[in-house]
Parts: sequence; structure tokens; C-alpha cells
Amino acid sequence: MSILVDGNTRLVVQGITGREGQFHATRNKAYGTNVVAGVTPGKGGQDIEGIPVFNTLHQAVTETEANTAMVFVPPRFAADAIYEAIESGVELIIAITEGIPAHDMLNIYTHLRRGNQTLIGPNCPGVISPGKATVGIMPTQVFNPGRVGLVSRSGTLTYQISKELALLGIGQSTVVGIGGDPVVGSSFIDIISKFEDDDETDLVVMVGEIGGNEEEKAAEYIAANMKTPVVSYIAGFQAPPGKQMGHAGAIITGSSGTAQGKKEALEAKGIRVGTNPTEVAQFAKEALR
Amino acid sequence: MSILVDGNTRLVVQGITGREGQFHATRNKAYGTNVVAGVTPGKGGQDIEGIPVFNTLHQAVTETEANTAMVFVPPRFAADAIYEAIESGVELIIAITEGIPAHDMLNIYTHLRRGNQTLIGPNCPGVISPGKATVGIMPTQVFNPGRVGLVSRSGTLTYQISKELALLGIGQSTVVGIGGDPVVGSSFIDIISKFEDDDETDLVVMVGEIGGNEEEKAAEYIAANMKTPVVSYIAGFQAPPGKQMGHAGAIITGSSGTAQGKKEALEAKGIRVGTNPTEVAQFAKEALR
Amino acid sequence: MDLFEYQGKELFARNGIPVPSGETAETPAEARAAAERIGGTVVVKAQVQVGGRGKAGGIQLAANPDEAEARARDILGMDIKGHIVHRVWIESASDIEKEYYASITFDRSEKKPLVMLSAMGGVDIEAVAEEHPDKLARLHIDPLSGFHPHHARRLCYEAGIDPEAMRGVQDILIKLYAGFTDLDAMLFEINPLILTKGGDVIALDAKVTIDNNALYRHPDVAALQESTTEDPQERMAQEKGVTYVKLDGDVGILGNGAGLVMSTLDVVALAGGRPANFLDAGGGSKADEVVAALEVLLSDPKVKSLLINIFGGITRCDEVAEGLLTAIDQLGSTIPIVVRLDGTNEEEGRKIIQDRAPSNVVVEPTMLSAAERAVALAKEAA
Amino acid sequence: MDLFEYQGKELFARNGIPVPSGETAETPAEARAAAERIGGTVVVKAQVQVGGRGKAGGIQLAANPDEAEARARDILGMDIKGHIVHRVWIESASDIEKEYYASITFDRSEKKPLVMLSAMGGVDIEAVAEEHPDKLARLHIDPLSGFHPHHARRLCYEAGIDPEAMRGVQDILIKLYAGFTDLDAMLFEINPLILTKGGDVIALDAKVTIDNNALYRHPDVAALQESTTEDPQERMAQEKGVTYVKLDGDVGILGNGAGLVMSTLDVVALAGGRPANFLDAGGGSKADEVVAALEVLLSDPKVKSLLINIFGGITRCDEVAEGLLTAIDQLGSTIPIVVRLDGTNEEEGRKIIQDRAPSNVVVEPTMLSAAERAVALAKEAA
Repeated sequence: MSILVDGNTRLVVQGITGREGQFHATRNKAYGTNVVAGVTPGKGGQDIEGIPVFNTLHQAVTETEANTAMVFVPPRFAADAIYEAIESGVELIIAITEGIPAHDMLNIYTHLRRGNQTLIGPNCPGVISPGKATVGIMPTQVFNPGRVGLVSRSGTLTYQISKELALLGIGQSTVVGIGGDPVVGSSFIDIISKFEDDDETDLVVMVGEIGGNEEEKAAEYIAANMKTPVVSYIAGFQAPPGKQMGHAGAIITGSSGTAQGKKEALEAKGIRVGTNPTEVAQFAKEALR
Repeated sequence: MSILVDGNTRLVVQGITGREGQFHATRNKAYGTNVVAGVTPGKGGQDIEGIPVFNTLHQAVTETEANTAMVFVPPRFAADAIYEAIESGVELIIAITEGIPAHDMLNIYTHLRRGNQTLIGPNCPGVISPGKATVGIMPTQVFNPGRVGLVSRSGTLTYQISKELALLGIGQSTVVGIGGDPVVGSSFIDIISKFEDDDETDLVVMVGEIGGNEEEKAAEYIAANMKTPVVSYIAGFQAPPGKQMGHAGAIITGSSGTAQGKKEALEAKGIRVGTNPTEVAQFAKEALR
Repeated sequence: MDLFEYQGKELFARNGIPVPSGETAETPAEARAAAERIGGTVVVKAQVQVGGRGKAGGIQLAANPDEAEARARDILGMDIKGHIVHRVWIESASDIEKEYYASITFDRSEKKPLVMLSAMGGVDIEAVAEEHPDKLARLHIDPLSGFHPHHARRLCYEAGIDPEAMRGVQDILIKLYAGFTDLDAMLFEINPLILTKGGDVIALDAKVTIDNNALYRHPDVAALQESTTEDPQERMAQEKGVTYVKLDGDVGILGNGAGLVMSTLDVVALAGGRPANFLDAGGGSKADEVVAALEVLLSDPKVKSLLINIFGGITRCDEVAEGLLTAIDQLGSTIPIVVRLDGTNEEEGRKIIQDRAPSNVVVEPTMLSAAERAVALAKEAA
Repeated sequence: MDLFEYQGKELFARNGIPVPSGETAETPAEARAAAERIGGTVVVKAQVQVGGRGKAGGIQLAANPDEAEARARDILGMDIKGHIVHRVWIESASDIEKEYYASITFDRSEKKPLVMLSAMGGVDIEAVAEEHPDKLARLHIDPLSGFHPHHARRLCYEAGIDPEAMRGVQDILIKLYAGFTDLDAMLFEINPLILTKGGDVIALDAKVTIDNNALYRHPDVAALQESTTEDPQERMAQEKGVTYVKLDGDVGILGNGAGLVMSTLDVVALAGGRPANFLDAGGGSKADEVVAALEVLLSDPKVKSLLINIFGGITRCDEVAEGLLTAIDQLGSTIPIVVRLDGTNEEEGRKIIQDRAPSNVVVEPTMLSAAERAVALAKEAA
């Protein structure tokens, strides 16, 4: 198995003719991902290194039976592209774009959660199931096939920790960057619950950072629902405290949100927390024994 | 059994202190309906003939465990009241108010259909399960307990046909006025499918009228799904043709919408259609034999 | 509420949708003056709320103010399918490259707005829908998540809009949808939506219907309302706020609730009579409304007998009876009136009539018997 | 983007939320003139983006223009928790009957806007939330179906708003929510929201945060943006559009992606060093951005060594390396620079540095070793 992307993935890339869209679409294809189509309005009929381009996602999905859409369009147009992906009926939407307004994402999230499509991101590096398929911008050379599921809010930190795992000879079933925006389509809990159901995942590494309370909620969830062991890393022990202008935010978040608070919440549920990337890889190795 | 309202109904009346709200709330109570609360902002703490009044529906539902809300507030405030009823968590909402803007109802309908609450109306006379409970404005003396389920788009026509049935000694399990507005919460199909599942309903009388295509859709549904027999009445054979300014409406409705078209659609599925209230009552009597 | 073309264009313009500049005129002299101000070739268009104006000669080109005056003289006063032209709209003539069709309908059946777009505009779009269904792109929109640019793109590509019109048409569709929801519209239709030789996309026509129930939110639109009927009873009914449609028979009909009134018309026809009208005094009729309704009916010389068919729910029969007595008292009518009262406070209502009504008012126990009696009385009086 | 009180009040006023009339002043003389124009007793309020102004003496009453000038002289230049007061807001003093609290927050956790209302305003609301949680009404709103009047009523009744303030508070809540979504706000907070002795409900304060990602939709708000920092590097970073926060150590840090940069700070601390800053060159850093980032870092005299930690995904290591060479060339810095490059085009990036970088630039293979080396170099230089 693995989760989200694999040999059955049929990828359509929204914004395929842009500089970054083209670069990463062809890299994803080179890795072995089945990239079946691209979309750029007005460029229907062209192709990008053999990948056919359509004017609308609806047409692309109708003609190529794509089941996964990657959103690579600029932030002002990305919310529209995500809505288009939702209406196209694809099962999985992976939004790489950074800088989508938070209220747009709030509406998309609410709309999406009433159906059963999955959104990863936005502002995320994508998803890779090493050796099977990659969708997104991750540097594939860092990842090796293996039995660790990795989920992270941070892109570059994901690569760092995967590299540390590789140095210890550990590969991954799937690596998911869920994105760092205030509202993302999938939370830690959404992803670790998929890892729990995955036969090929023996351990989950959860990479968190300061801010929000997703790590704290995940700690509760793990304690209540997970048989698969979990180790975690939290970034930001030395980070400057976030500026809090009003009091409303403080009232809702309370004391959660700091790296130390998250570490304690996780450890209270028996989850080991590394304080640097090398250490969490070490914990992963110990947990896999 | 019976459908929608019965001895388990716990009714809260939104707009209970208005002239009509008070009149019909107390009449519903006098009939035997368990009217547990009323709501009028600013009048919390008062009572209407023993029915406690609350400032908010949330509080009324929390304190009285009401499971059904009747909306009796003026049209400008009725959409708000329906949203309030949806959020309060009641199972059934019956909106009597006439004149709610169609776009408001479009939004309410879309919102509501994502959950599993039921809305009857707006612009409807309500629901009565004779001998058990009544919610709405129907003249209760017209109805008798029996085994015919009656569903109608028209209020006064509902009374007329019930009276014709009574003259033939036929009573009803439940009578539902679904309302005549362009967008109502429950369609013919929604209600007749409930009658199909009701042990105490042996026959359904469906009272339609010109306009829209709900009768035609119901004909298809009945042929495909109903074991309970259905007879129908359609009003408007002599009605002046509706003015159609643009062509867009004609394109979507095609030839459906006329009384004759509806009659033919129903008869094509083996459903007898009376052309006056006396005749449909006669058909009902024959079908019950 | 249906708007005239010129009113629809004014609303479109306010929502950022390009329309030709123009003016209304109610006399040939005003038309000339308008054509002078606008300059160049103009189009003189009859302002009536009915389709087929063009075929009826209600739309004419005029190369100069003289011609505009002459064309306006031709068109003003014209009878187009029963609609008399009281006003023309003069606008600068457009240089048409292509004609498209665009509309948004409130689709009752799907319970969603339906957006339609075709590259075959300027013609009978119903025929296009029939004969070339693939040339009419259709898209239902989720009211809660709304209309997005990708919807506009999809419609344009599926309708086969020309590349040079893409941007303009997409922009108009987005503004059209925003206006449709903001204004509580039931219909927005543009036929034709044109691409000019200069590359602009412009709405050459505007059919707009606004939800009457929502007019309180749009006082500026409500203020545009004007009577469009030539019939005196229909005018009177509009003034009094009564739902009335004139028919061609002699049995006047008053009922409460549209369904019951329609049923009453059917039953009168079955009894061999011909209804003179459709009049719904409303679900919650009170005495005042009954008086207003009777005033309308009794002012029609063609009405030979009256059938009052009331089934009270929220309506109370005693109030209807009081209204009837008041009206007869005020209007002094001697026309035979057959009354059927059932439902809420029916006993009280019947008693009021039996005790206090003049002899031309009779009570019948059933709808069927009341219809038969009213038909018979109309025949006697004829 | 955080707004100053006076800017927030301007936005509130535009959305129909009542605020006291007032003016800004940057000198005591301007404050006097403003007080003269406003008339009567005024309040002089320090404009800083930090809480606790009142306790720090940044809010003062002035009975006349003389006093207003004197109070402005006291307040201007004040240091309130590191924020220097450059501007005061002068507004007419309100006749306070009751003080409430109202806010709307973008609740990341629930993924819904959260509306809060309390009848215990004008005080430390966090303490109210802690000690009297039932006095702070809270309601999450479904973003798609929106905020309705019944939400406002429920909040008012649950918060115990006084009957005479009901209408005013409900009206403000409705407008506040509309503004919150229309303006892409992350926070709207009013403390206190007051009921005046005259019976009006007025926002006496305004804390507003707008989503930076949405500023392109609000050019008028974006135009209000001004630097609020006194630190020269932070100012330079803002001008160059670099995400930078000054810290008090001596190891300058540049990374790509907030998570990796935070991790780098942690690792530097573990290695016994003290980070001089947080600097995220962004997920898609290109050469130009690297140059801009290095300019900021190298302008800080406290920085003794630099740690550049890049893991390329969408960022390409060769572009980072080119940017580094360009920056060193332009700035001529001789500070020791430790570089760790991994990920997309890592080989090309390392090669560029090894082949062409001056001797103060060293490459380390791992993040940990790079951090240790940078810490050691900073200690040597100190």
C-alpha cells in the first residue's frame, strides 16, 4: 500500500505551463508518476513533454480519467483552481501554491468537508510514496522506500528529517507535507489515521512546529486510536514568541502553541519528541526495533 | 404511526407572541399537540396560555427539549428564524410564513440538504396527524383519523379535498401541506416516500397544481418505488397560461408544467387523476376497496 | 416583477456589465432629441414586456434624428401581442461582429441557479436548444459556494465562444451572477450578447425578472414598478394589491389560496360555465381584502354572477362574511352572489350572511353545488 | 497586517460601526489644533500596536486644547513595551454608562470565525475568560451560511447585554462580521464597546488584523502599511520583503522555509550558540532573495558568523549559491559563512561555492555539523 499517491495515481497538473508547474510536472513524471494531463486556459491542445494540455479541468478529467489534481497556479487564482478541482470530482487535490487568502481557504475547507474528497495543502510540498509516485515539489533523492509514514507541516524540514532517516537506513511508505497555512485541507489527524490503516506503515513520524494546537489534538487522537507507534519532532524551541496583538487569540489558544507545550502534551501521551532532526531519526530507529 | 407529527412531537413556536402565532399556537395546543415553548426576542419569561416564552430558540430547545419548530414570524425575519431552527438541532421545521425571498430559500435549502433535518414549507398550512397532533394553521375539524396520506402544494385545496374525503367517510393518517413557493424544504417525493414507509398509510392522495415539474418527477418516483397506491388531483386546467418573459425558463421546463401535461405524466404511470375535488375523493374510495 | 429592457440595462450598467448608451422617449419629439444627443446611427426599440418585438417591427434602425423621430412615430402606440408601446428606447447602434446568448435562471426543479451560454445568439434560442443542444452550454451553480471564474471559463469553452471574446464574456458572466444574487433575480437574459468589430463584448438586450418577495430589499428597483396592463380591472387589482387575472367568461370568482381558486375555475368549467377571472384573495384574507377584491369584480360589466369560494384555515370565515356585507353595502350591487364558506369559524360566517345579507346573496353548502348555482344564475342573467 | 487603533476605527466607520470622531496628531501643536476642532473634553491616545497602553499612561483625558497639547507632549515619544509613540489619536470623550467586549477571531483550530461578546468589558478580558467563563459568550459561525441576526441575539442574551443596548450591539455584531469577511480580517476586537449615557452603542477601541495574503484585494488597507519597528535590520528586511526577526545572539541565520529555520535556531542553541535572528528566505528562494537576505544579515554588527542552511525543494541550490556569491561580491564581507546545501540541484550548488567562493565561505555536509562550525566560528570572532 502506502497512502494518497501510488501506482494508481492519475495526475492532472493545474497551471502546467507556468515556469514552476512545468518544471515540477515533468520531474514528477520522470520519477514515475502517471501524469496524464495539464490544464492552462487558452493553451488547450498543446502538450508539455508529451503531457496533453486542456483548457478546463473538467475536460481534462473527462478525457483522461485523472483522479488526482495538483494545483500550481498563482495565489490569486488558486482558490478558483481548488474549487474547479472539487467540482471535477477528483479524489485527491494537492495544492502547492503559497499565499492563498485565509478566508478563501476557510470557505473551501467548509465546502470540501461536506463531501469526501481529500485536499492536501495549500502551501505544502506535496506527497511522495517513494518508489511509486511523487506529486509536488519534494527533492525525490532524499526519500527511499520503507515502512515509516512521515507527516509534516513544514516542507524543508520534511526533507531534513527524511535525510536524517536515510542516514540511518530508514525509508518511508509515504511522506505527506500538509502545509503550514492557518487553514489546510488535511490535519495531522487526517493523515495519521490513514497511516494507521496502511499495512505498509509500521511507524509514524509527526513533524510539528510552534503555533496552533494541531499537535496537541493529534496527541489526544493518537492515545485514543493508534496502534501504530508514533514519534514526533517539534521545531521552534528558540523561536521568538509570536506577536499577539489582541486578546481574543490568547483566549482561544490558552497556553498551547509553544514548542515546549506541544512537547509536553505529546510526551504526556507517551510519544517521544526529538528536539533536533537527528534525534527524532534516532528515536524512529529505536521505535522500529 | 403517521408521519412527521404525532404524540412525540414537542413543538416550539417561533413568533408566538404575534397575532397569528398566538392564535394558532393555542389552537394547536387545544387540539392536543404538545406545545412546549414559544420564542419571541425580548419577551423571554412571559407565557402564552401556559406556554413558556424564551428569548432565543437555542434556550427554548435546551430547556424544553423541543424537537419540532414552527416558524410564524414575518417574511423579512423568517429566513433568519429558519436558520435559527436549523442550528437549534430540532428534527422538523414547519414554516408557515408566506413571502420569503426565493434566494433566501435557495440558500436555506442547499444548507439544509447537507444535514438530515426536515423542513416543511415555507408558505404552507402545516402538518396534521388527525387525532394525534397538528402543527400549523389547518382547520382541524375537516380532518379525521384514517389511513390515507395526503400531500398537497396548496393549503385551502388540502382542506377542500379532506372535506370531500370526510364526506365519503375517509380519514387521514397524516396530511402534509408542502407549500407552493418556488423552493420548499420538502418535495412530493420526500413526503410520499415517508408515507410508503408508514404502516398506517394504505393510500396516498397527491394534490398538485400547474407550474414546475414536481408532479412529473413524483410520477417517475411512484412508478419505480411505491407499493402503496397513489391517486392524484391536479388543479389549474382552466388557469390562464403563466406569463413567460424570457426564453430560459421555457428551455429548462420544456412542455411540463401544464395541468394537462401533469395529468398525462401521472396517468402514463398508472396513477388516476381526478379533475375536481369530488372526483379524486371518489377515486380514493375506489382505491381503498 | 418584470423589468423593461431599458430598466434592465440600467441595472446591468450599475453592475459593471457593458451596455450601449441610450435614452428613453415617450414621444417622437423626445426620440429626435435623444437621437441628436446620442449622435450617429441609433436603434429605436419598443419597450414592451413581451418577446418577438423585432419580428413585429418594434425595433428599427435610424441613421439620423429625422429618421429616429419617424421610426418612433411608427413604433409608439403599436400593439405587440396585446402590449401597447408607450415608450421607446433609443441607443447608439452597435457594430456587430458576433452574436451570443447568455442567461441565468432560477431553476426551481434543480433548486440551483442555471447559467446558460451559447455562441449561437441573436436568434430564437429555444430553437437552438431544441435543434443544437450541444451549442447551448448549461451549468448549475451551488448557491452556497457560488459562481467562480472556472465556471465562466468552462461555459465559454463549451459554448465555443471566440477567443477574442473570452475575457469579455467571462467578465460579464461573473458580474451577471453577482447581480443575479445581489438583486434577488429570477431571470437575467441577454440575447444577443455581442462581440463588436472593435473587440468589445456588450449586452444588446436585457430581460430581467426580480423576485417580488424580495423587493423590500431593493427599493430602487421596486420604485420602477409600473402597471403594464391595459385592462381596467387588472389595473384596479394591481392598485389594491389583489392577485387578479381577467378571463373571458361571465362568472366572477373569488377564492382564497391559488390552488383552491384554480380548482374553482375548473369546477365552474365542469358545470358548464365560463369563469370571468382568476382572483385569489390570499391565504390570510381579512375583511378589507375581501372588500377590495369585490370592488374589482363588481366593476366588471361582463360579470353576471359571483362565486365566492372560501375554505378558512388562517382565513376566518366570519371576517370574510363581514367583508362581503361591507362591500355590498358600499357598492350597492344587486348581482347574484353565491357563497360557499368552510373551515375556520365557518358557522359564524354562515350565520352572519344568513342573518344580515341582502337577498341577492345565497349560501351553498358545497363547492360543486355553489359552482352549479353560480353558473345557472349567470345564464339566467345573460 | 496589524492596524493602529485610528486606522481600525476608520475601517469600522466605513462599515457603519459607530466610533467617536477624532483626528491623529504627530506633534503637541497638532494635538492642540485637533482638540480645538473637536471641542469639549477629549481623550489623547498613544498609537502603538501593543496592549496595556492605558496602564502605561498612554491614554489621557484633556479638558481643553491646552491640556490636550500637554498630554500629547507627555505621550509622544513614550516607550510602551519597546514601541515608541510617534502619533496620538485625539477623540471626543464619551459619556460611558456600560463597557462591553466584542471580538471576532479567525479560529484556526475550529476552522471557523469565532465571535465573542461580554458584558464585562473595559477590563482584562483574558482574566474574565479565566475567572468568569460564563460571562464571555462565544459562538462559532459556519463560514458558508454566515452570520445571521439570530446569532447576534443569542450572543447578546448569553452575554447579558443590557436591554437598552440590545439593538445597538446586535447591529454592530452584524456589521462587524460583514466587515470581518469583506476585509479578510484575522482579528476584530473592540474593548471596550460602550453604551453611552445617551443610549448609543459605540466602539471605543479597535484592534484589527488583516490577512497579508489578501491585501491585494484591499489596496486601500495595504496603503496604510507602515513600519512599526525601531530596529534597522527589521526595517531593512521589511523594505526588501524578507521575513526577519531580530534575536539577541551572534550567529546570523538564513534558511528556507519557516520550519527549517526554526529547527536551525534550535540546533544552534543545542550547539551552545545564540542565534542573532530568524530569517526565512522563503520556500521558493531565488538568487535575488538570497542577496536581499544577506544584505540584511551582514548589516548587523552583532553578527559574528553566518549559517546558511538550505534544503532545496522548489528552491534550487545552484540559485542560492549564485545569490551568495553575488552578495559577497557586492557587499565585500569577510565574516565567516558556513553553508549547508541539500536537495534540488545540491551538487551544482556545492560545486559553485567550492569553485568560486572566497575563503571565508565553507561548506558543511550536515545541518548539525554546520551549526557546530558556525557556533565555533562566532566564538572565535567574539
